[in-house]
Amino acid sequence: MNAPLLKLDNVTVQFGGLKAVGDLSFTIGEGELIGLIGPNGAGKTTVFNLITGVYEPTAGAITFANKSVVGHRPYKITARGIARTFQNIRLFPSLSVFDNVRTACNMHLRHGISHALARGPKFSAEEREIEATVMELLEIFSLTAERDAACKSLPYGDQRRLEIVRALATRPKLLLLDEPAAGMNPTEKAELMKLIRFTQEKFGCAVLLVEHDMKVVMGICQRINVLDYGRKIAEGTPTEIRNDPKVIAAYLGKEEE
Amino acid sequence: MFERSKILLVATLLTFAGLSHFAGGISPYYFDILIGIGINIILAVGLNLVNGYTGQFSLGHAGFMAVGAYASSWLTLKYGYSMGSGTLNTTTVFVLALLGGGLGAALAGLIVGVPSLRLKGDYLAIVTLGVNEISKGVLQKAEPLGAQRGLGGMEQHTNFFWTFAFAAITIYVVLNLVGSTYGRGFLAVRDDEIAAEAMGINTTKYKVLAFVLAAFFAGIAGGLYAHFKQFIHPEGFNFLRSVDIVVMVILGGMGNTAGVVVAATLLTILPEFLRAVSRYEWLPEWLRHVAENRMILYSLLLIVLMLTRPQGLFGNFTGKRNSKLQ
Amino acid sequence: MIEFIQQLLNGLGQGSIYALIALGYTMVFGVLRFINFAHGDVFMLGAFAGFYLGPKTLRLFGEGPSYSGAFAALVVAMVLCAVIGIVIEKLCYRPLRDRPKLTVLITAIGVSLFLENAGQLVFGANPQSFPELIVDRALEIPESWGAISGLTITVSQVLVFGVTLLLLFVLRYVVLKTKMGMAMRALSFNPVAASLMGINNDVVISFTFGLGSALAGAAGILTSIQQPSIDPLMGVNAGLKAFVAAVLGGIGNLPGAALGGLLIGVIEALVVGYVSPTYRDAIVFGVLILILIVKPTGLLGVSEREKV
Amino acid sequence: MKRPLLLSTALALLATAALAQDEIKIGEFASLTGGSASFGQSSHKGTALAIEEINAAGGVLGKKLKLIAEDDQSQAGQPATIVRKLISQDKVVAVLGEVASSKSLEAAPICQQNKIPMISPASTNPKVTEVGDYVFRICFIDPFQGTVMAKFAQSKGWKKVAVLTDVKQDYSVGLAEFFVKGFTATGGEIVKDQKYSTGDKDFKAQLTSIKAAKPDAIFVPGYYGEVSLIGKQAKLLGIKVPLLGGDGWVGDSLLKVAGNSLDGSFFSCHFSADDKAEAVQNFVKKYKAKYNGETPDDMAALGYDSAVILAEAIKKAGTTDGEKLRDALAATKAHPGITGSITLDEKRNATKPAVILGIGGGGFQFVQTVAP
Repeated sequence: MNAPLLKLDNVTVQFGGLKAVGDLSFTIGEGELIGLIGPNGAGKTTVFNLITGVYEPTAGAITFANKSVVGHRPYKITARGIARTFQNIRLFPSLSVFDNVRTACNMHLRHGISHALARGPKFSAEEREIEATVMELLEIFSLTAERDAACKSLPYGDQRRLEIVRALATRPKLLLLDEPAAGMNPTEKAELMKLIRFTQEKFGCAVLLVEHDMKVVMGICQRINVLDYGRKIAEGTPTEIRNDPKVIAAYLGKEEE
Repeated sequence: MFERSKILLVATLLTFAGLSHFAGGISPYYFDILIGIGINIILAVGLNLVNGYTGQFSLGHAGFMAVGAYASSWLTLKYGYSMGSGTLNTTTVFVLALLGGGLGAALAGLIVGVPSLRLKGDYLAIVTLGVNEISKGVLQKAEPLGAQRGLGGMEQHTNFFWTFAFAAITIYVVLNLVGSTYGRGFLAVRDDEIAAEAMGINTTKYKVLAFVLAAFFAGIAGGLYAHFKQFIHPEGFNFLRSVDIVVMVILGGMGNTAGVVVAATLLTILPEFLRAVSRYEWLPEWLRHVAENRMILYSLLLIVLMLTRPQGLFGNFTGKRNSKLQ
Repeated sequence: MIEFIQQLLNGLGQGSIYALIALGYTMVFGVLRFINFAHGDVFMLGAFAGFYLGPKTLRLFGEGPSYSGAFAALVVAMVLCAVIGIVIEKLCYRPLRDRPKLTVLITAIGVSLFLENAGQLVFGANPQSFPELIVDRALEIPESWGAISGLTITVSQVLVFGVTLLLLFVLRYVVLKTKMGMAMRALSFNPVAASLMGINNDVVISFTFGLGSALAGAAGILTSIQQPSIDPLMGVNAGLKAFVAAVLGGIGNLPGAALGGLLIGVIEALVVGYVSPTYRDAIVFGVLILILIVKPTGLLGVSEREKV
Repeated sequence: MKRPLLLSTALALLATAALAQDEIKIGEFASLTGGSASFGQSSHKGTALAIEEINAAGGVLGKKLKLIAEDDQSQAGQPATIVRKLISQDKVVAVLGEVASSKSLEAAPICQQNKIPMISPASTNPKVTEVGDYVFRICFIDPFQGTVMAKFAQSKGWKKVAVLTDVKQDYSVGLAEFFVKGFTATGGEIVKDQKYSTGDKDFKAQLTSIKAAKPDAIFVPGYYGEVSLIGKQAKLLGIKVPLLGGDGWVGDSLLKVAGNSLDGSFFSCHFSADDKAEAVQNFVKKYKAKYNGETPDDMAALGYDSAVILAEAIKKAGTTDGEKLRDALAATKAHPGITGSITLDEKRNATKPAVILGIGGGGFQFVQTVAP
């Protein structure tokens, strides 16, 4: 096996006196679909924020494609090929569905401000190219009909899907999904699982999935990491995790300390 | 291949050039108001890029106007009259001086923007207000620029064409920028900085860019102002002037360029309109008296407007429009 | 050296005025997260309350200046300003509670311009002479105290400093020990949670405005005792400086506002005494910008981490 | 909104045009609201009183004068707009204003270009009348007043003087500059040079360092609003030497605020409301009657004089033609104004005596007149 795509090595982050994540290590290989689960407040979203540069780890190393991402601004990390969605949806509320996705194409622009102002043929060609890309993505996630709708007006499930589309528009090698199934009904969830697997295959990107719904996680993930109080308590295939007494204890609550 | 907005710009400029020939015929008073409208459009549309489209709150726009006014005046006073027999005519010197003033203001915007744009909301407002005060203080002390005595002696180069040509260019730049994929970054920064960063947008770069561009246009507006009024004074670029421009942006609807243009026009006319109202002898005494106290009326208008139409007279920008590519 | 100490004392006197006004800014920011730009003008109204009502309160306690009369004027101005503050909030800010901060800020600027211009119309634009509430004189410092005897300390300076300290202690008590104070703190911590806990946010916000405005009213009287020339625009500069003080100390933080006020007062006195008053405003704002850039939350403020 | 404005203004113009034959229009721009409103209102009141009196006495050239006063809100940019309006819309024959030099400097080029005479009642910056030959002033300029006080200080035998300047007022800076020049030229020493800004309330910092320098007197060429507080605080700080100042000291509230703290101080000015001269007392009486018992200050007296001088010049010229009016104004000689005998020199500045007043006993005492 090649060197892993993403590698967390003894990562710790401390907020004031609180250790939100402690000595966390795990890896994700190219094209893998990995789950990250744990009870509420276990530090899953914090892990996302560490990987994407929103927070900086107090100790430890995070490497992506053999290069450290620690200390880089989030936009630079995105440019290296990590994209994410947010637990509490963060679309651009005043922009249309189309523009939300289009904005994510921003970093791949070959032409800058001067072309935007001069509006020459190169500019028009590139804008058409972006339009085609965006429309293709919307098509895959069947959001074409909503292209001009205000993103706020979309149903909840569609907003989650739109966030995934937007993240994919940055052409990531690794996609971080933060509770994509939250608020979805069983049918939508089933569809989402299909979509995630499809995404992984079609775009060839690895996926790190934080999700509360065990059916979703167990159903699609190749391997699962379990966090509790910021520490990793288990790692393994869905079957292994399902039978791990530590995981069960963490989820059901320990009898007595 | 001709882009629609480009054709429109050229057509507008040509129309202004044509109209400019008739501008001499109108009353100097109306001409003064007209130039005031043009200058305020440049200021407000520029500031709208920062306060409206990028969601940052600058409260010191008059400071950049001052930089442009003083820089361009210094340039024309120093080089304008020695060019008589030289290769450049006075109009060229004037336009170069305007651009120089704009660049000076842009530089000031860069120096102020880089450190202070890390701050958000109210903090940014107070820092920009502070910079406004500091620049005023420095000008009051700057002997070569007349210090607290003010700077005069500039010739009246500002005319209808140059004022409205620059207004048209400002509108063209702002609209074309925010309409492009590149410029959607400004809106993304306004809507959600963290999400914007996660989409690979360098939020700092966009904020500074918006700030520098707005400062540039404020500098141009300052130069036009200085070469119209022919006398400038540090007090003319105070906090109240900055508030005026912010009010135009808010009244027009943040991030709504057309609305801001209308608001800038209305707010420039309003005081002169009230001046006229206070003279009508057939109006009831109390009404004329109210019109005389324009500042009280202005402040009340501001409060009532915010209470009843906080989105501005013409509403905010919403995502429904402009989502198609040109 | 004596001169330096004298400058420090002068700065502290002016600084306590800034501190009192800054507290109002900071309290309102604490509960509503917005800058009440009209606060400096409430300070001006406090001074004019003293101008019109001071002679009347003096008469209650006999002829001529008296401390009890001055104290009565102080209380009257504080109550009046509290009412004005509450009314302003009710009429102008409450309907905008859920609107963007910017809308409220512009409204506040509107209120400020209104009070200033209406003040010019009603009170007249010319500076007015503030009635003599107490007899101000320099305190005699015995020669035997050595070098310190060269200092000049006036009755009004002592009074201003003393009353400011007293008000700070009262405020501290109100915020830390009373139910209302607890509600204020809860509200500033998390408005939604506070209202879920049965706190009536409207009442608390009204109370906060009242309290802050009362302090501004007190500052109006105190400053006029020291400098008995008042005019409708006196709140502009004082308000701006106090606001800078609040941000400097960490806006939303009460001890920070007091500290910021005193610091601004001292910095001003030193700049004026040793550099040049031309640079006073520039240096005050320069210090502010520097602090904000190095520590954006101000001297005593605590940063709020945005939830992602 | 724009069209109705144009339309209604045009209508209003038509309506007034009918009356235009029997009146002469005079424009005035002043800061009636905003930061400098206290000066603007005073000069406007003086001007309005003068126009009223002239009309009561039958007007000029058989016509009534009509004063069109516009408020510039103390804002830069406004004077130019207003003066353009006065000249092009109202067709005024002359313009009166402003107190602040920075406002006059904005209006002057426009009056000059339109060949409409402009008289500033109180702008002391030398540059104002340098704009062109249509721009006049009826107050003495900074060099004169500064020099007068320097001479006065010398005659009192003071050797060491401290200076406290208002840096926001070019008036104050100008006076200080010429005072220092005059005083040091003849062997005097400036022991401390301190500054403050208009609107300041606390001067203890400056006064503390002035006190440390032990001067014989302190020159404070500011406006009365601040000077009254400076006097009060100087006394509190134990400064016993006299304060010296200029015409900016004159104001209704100077002694009300300062109490007896300025006793023993001196200042130069244009006029004194306590002057026993009949013309002055008449003016004071009429002013008080018209404005609720308010005592006129320098600005009011200068505003009054500016209007009277203009009316006299129109009479002399026998026409309202700009060029002839300018010549008549330029020929003003020994005009017996409220602020003294006024002669306009070839630079269109007023040559007139300054009055030095002393403070004591709750009022001003006449000390001496210094002829130019």
